[in-house]
Amino acid sequence: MQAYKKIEVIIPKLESKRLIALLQRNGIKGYSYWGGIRGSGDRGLQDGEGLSEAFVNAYFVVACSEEDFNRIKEKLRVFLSDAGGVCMISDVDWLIH
Amino acid sequence: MQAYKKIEVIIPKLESKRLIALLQRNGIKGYSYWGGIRGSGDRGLQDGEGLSEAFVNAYFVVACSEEDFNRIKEKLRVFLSDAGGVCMISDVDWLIH
Amino acid sequence: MQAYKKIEVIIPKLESKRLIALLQRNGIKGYSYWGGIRGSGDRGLQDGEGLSEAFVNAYFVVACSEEDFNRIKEKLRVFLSDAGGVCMISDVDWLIH
Amino acid sequence: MSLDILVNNLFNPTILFFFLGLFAVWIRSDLAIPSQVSKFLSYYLLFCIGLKGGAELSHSGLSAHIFIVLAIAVGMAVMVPLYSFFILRRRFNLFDSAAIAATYGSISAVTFITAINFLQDNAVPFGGYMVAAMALMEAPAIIVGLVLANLYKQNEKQPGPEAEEGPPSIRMVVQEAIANGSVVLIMGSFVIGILSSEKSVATLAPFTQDIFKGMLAFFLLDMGLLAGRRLSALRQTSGFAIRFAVLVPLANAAVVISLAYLLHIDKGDALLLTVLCASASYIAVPAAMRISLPKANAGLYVPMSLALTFPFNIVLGIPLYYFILNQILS
Amino acid sequence: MSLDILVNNLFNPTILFFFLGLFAVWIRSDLAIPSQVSKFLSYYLLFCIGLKGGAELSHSGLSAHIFIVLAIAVGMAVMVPLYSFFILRRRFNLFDSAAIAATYGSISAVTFITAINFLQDNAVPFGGYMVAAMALMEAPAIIVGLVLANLYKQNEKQPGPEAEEGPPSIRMVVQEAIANGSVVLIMGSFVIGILSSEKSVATLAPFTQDIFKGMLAFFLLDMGLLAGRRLSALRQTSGFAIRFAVLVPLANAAVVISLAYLLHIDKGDALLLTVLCASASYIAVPAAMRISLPKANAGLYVPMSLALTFPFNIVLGIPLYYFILNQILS
Amino acid sequence: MSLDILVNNLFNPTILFFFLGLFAVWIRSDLAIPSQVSKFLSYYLLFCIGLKGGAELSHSGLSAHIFIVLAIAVGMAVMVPLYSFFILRRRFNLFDSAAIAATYGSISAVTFITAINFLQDNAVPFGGYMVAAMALMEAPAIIVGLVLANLYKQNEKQPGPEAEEGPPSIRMVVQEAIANGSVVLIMGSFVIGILSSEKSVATLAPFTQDIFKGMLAFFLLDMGLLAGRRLSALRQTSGFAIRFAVLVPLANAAVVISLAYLLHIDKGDALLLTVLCASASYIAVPAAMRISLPKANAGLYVPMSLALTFPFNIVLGIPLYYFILNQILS
Ligand SMILES: Nc1ncnc2c1ncn2[C@@H]1O[C@H](COP(=O)(O)O)[C@@H](O)[C@H]1O
Ligand SMILES: Nc1ncnc2c1ncn2[C@@H]1O[C@H](COP(=O)(O)O)[C@@H](O)[C@H]1O
Ligand SMILES: Nc1ncnc2c1ncn2[C@@H]1O[C@H](COP(=O)(O)O)[C@@H](O)[C@H]1O
Ligand code: NA
Ligand code: NA
Ligand code: NA
Repeated sequence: MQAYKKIEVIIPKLESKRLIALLQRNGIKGYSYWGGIRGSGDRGLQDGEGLSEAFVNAYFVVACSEEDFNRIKEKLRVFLSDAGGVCMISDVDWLIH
Repeated sequence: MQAYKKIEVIIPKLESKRLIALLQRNGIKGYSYWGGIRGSGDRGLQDGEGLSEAFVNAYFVVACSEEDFNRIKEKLRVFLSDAGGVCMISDVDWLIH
Repeated sequence: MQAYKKIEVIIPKLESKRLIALLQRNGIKGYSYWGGIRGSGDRGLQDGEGLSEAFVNAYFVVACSEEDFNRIKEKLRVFLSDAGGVCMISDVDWLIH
Repeated sequence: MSLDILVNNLFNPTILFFFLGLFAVWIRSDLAIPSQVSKFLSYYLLFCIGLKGGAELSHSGLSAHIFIVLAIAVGMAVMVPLYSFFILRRRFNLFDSAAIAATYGSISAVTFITAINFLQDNAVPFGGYMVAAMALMEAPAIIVGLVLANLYKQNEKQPGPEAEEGPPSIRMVVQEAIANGSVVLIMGSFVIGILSSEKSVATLAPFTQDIFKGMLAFFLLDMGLLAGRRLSALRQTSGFAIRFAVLVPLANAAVVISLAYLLHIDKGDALLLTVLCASASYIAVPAAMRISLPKANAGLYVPMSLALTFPFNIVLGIPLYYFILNQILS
Repeated sequence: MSLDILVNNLFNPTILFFFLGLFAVWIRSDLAIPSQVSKFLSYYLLFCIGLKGGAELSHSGLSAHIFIVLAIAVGMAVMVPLYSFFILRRRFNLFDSAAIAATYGSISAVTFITAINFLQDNAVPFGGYMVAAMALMEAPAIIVGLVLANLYKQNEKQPGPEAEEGPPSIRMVVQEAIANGSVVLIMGSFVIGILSSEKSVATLAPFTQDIFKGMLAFFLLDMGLLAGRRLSALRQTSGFAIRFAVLVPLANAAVVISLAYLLHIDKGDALLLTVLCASASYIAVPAAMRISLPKANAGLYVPMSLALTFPFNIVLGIPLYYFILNQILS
Repeated sequence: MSLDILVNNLFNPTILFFFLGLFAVWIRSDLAIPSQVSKFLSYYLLFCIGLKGGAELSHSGLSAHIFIVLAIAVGMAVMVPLYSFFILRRRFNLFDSAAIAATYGSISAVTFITAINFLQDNAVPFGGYMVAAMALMEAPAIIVGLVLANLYKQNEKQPGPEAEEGPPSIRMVVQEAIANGSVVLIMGSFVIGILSSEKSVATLAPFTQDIFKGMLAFFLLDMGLLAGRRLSALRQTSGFAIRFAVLVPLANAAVVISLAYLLHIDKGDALLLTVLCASASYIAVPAAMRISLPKANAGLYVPMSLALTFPFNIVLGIPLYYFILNQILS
């Protein structure tokens, strides 16, 4: 097992493309995400309703080395301050196979 | 970055409304959740099948201060002992933006 | 509250049945999972498209005792080396109810 | 003639698609109607049946006869869970008994729709107001079940000062049952059917009538898949549960058929009323029970109604009830 | 005669299903059309309307008249957000003003489709090219809104060297608005309608025409549910927003009706053009604004267009505009 | 006359909707048919085709001719992956070769359905039993592919005592392929079509026939979107893969057309058989390969079949094969 940083990001679903581009530009090759996230935060209620995906979030999980994390940390911050949302960092062990 | 508690709750989807009400009553403004969770636990298999949502769970993620957590901890416990489900607590860092 | 290991596994959705069977064979009774996970890793992009579920992942969350984890650790490794995917381990507190 | 009805019903493509669903589960096929589509199909059926019922009622008008039928409907919805509860208590715990009682007191909209399809195939007329009977029967059994569970409940740990985190009140559960999507949709469509002009309802017919049978066949395929998946849960069940799932519907049907005979109810209406009382809920009631009686075993009452009573009714029950009604009502 | 049109429209089942949706929300029913089905229904409607419009255009051919109508359409799509912006700035902040302006400059496809349904019910002909008018009106208002927001924006923290993480460029947003699914589908179907032989389009009619009204009724039920859920967000809103949501569409309608009178536009086309200008977007524009003006309050501009302007138009606006057009155009 | 067929096929709205899907991807539109709807559409098509095939077979009865066609079908499903494998091994690794071989030995139900639509447009009759031919061809190629991969596999690390965590057995994979949802649904509907009375199948016609073409057009739009999204994956691919994706289907078609000529197979049946052999799977086989040969590159075999062979067949292949068959069969 190996120590990794786990980054969890919750952002408006419509911003997903831009976040993926950000990750790719910065050499992060492994990530997962899914849509249909409802919730509430500073920008009000996201109830998942409507035809436009304007009120629904996406959830991203990225496991990466501490190094990778330090490289993108600042860029993530800039991105989030524009797009809104939440970013949580924690430590995980990666089961190598 | 700032230290937060991350609360993860898995409950029957039909109980979501009640959990959200509990959070709101207790001044927790930030939370996320999504449905379509299948799984197994003390109350048997939840296979996600059927028209009634009786066999499917929801997943809640709440990042909050330790203080907030301590305030709702006991209420969560009462709620869960009635509704069933699982609650996991861990430490995360919040990337402030 | 009680200390638990939280196991998170991201694998091709089509492998879900086999992972559930593995968990059950090894006496793990509590687990949750959901589909619709897109992402990228060593085996390329999983864009969630298509009628066959060949390009979509599933997300598993298992909270178990350290003991349980040690028992299945090696088996998980063998499974993942065949099926592909990611496994993250972390510590959580379980809110007992 | 009896056998004729049965065989015709069996070789009806809609019923055959139900069996295809069962078969697919049996051979472990991954055939599965996506959940959102399945919900849409069920809404579609309610939409059509409600609209048609309303349009027909606005055509035929009200009569004393209608109120008799509605009274029987509500009466049965109260009586069935009561007597079921006391039968069930001999074998099951309080929570399971109350939940199963509510399940069998309430109704299955899909069984009702299948019976309507059966009547149409056999060119038997029926009253549009039967839709209202169906809607009226949805909730009472839930109330009875919950009241029984609360009356007999003892030694339950009382919620302390955190009462608002505790279980929801009966009032809340009943209110949710009454406002449940299926009831609102069928009753709403029913009222719209009454309010709309005949001409405008007619312009909807290609959607509500022409493709109806195909949508029903597709939906019954899905029900077959669901029932098949729930069947395995019955293996651990006592023979008592299985007998209950067949005999209680038959008993309920016998009561309604007798009443129909005594009160000269029309053949079509009588069949639908019989089917409503003989059917058991597997959508609205489980959703209500999951919240209000979480300690009841959903792995018991859902398979009983969905994997036993439902197929029994659509395959054997409907033609059987019809055969009898046909004999005794001139 | 005026009242007739209004009452007929009100007791149209499609409109009644919209009210059923509102009602279901009001009684807190859990009735909800699954999101994927709702997307399919909206795509279905665009598919049919586009195809039909194309087929009709290939039938009737082009004319100078068509270009006048298209010019009015685009002109209004640019003017409406401009003047709306300056009205809105008196009460709202920059971002909300720009977003609401874009919302009201753009159009609502569902309102348009409901108007087409209205014309068909009243046997009034209209030109297939109106579909193109609709598609042309989707994007300009977004551009105007964003340009206004950028012109007046001050004191905004400039993105530093990490510019690529910053907000997306106007160009990107506009490009996405033009390529948005609804526009591509209706324009694509329109072109396919033009290219296909009359015979082959006719073989699609059971899908595109016969069941159309039923699908629309179902979809309006969903719109009622959506509008109902958004209504509550209006409680915190100022009366100014509410007045804006009714009066600006009326003003826009008045402008178009005058132009129609002056330029002798046919009754059917004039109604559709009026409805386009009087309607406000709640699908494409919110999606664009959510990304490009994230600081604008989506809890304000979406409820305004969806929960006020949309019902106003389909219930009162369409019959009203038609009544007036009917009087002034011979 | 050849060109006529081609042009008619090209300007068929169903085919045009496929191009609309490609176009939407090209301009980066967010147009996307929701996944559950797309699954429903594919099930709907199988449901209709199966039912129709069964009803027709129960009409026409069995004949020796039928068994010849079925034998060719199964024979080709075994031979194609065999010879493809050895061609592929010259350029690709073991796993990719086996997966591509299985892909091309198996069939594409959507291509088959598009060919049926083509025959109906041209009023050419065909046998209902062709549905059975299709179902029979689904699995053999998967077996052949997996057997080849296992025969030639060397140096593979043998799973130790934890064997049950290792890769699934061939038997399991094949069993899953046979019980896969599409096969079960089309064969089930086929059998139901045989068992049901002509009258009762006829009552389903508004659903299974009238709206069929519209649903197909919608589904081909989705296929266009899918194919378009997969197209980009081909940029990194060798020219060898691209040539394979066009030439092998042509070779397979040539073989079947020759057999049809020698054995006097009817025009309609011959076209369908040709299309089956010339088509490649992109639903069932990828699902099987993803599990049983996870080391094969799904980014290679899916785009080859979906983004090259599929469009080639529906746009050029079908009219071409038909033109030739039309010339050589009286
Ligand atoms: N404290 C939190 N815990 C969990 N999720 C949150 C929290 N705050 C915000 N979110 C999620 O992030 C989304 C965007 O947050 P915001 O930009 O603050 O509105 C919300 O809609 C929630 O889904
Ligand atoms: N140990 C566990 N790890 C992960 N999920 C669990 C665990 N136990 C229960 N769950 C989830 O919580 C739901 C409710 O649990 P229960 O009330 O124990 O049946 C289950 O259906 C699972 O989805
Ligand atoms: N570093 C990572 N962080 C998060 N998810 C990952 C990571 N690596 C892989 N994944 C997920 O695991 C799936 C399978 O990974 P792989 O077998 O490496 O292609 C990917 O499609 C992603 O969804
Ligand atoms: Na009943
Ligand atoms: Na407008
Ligand atoms: Na083939």
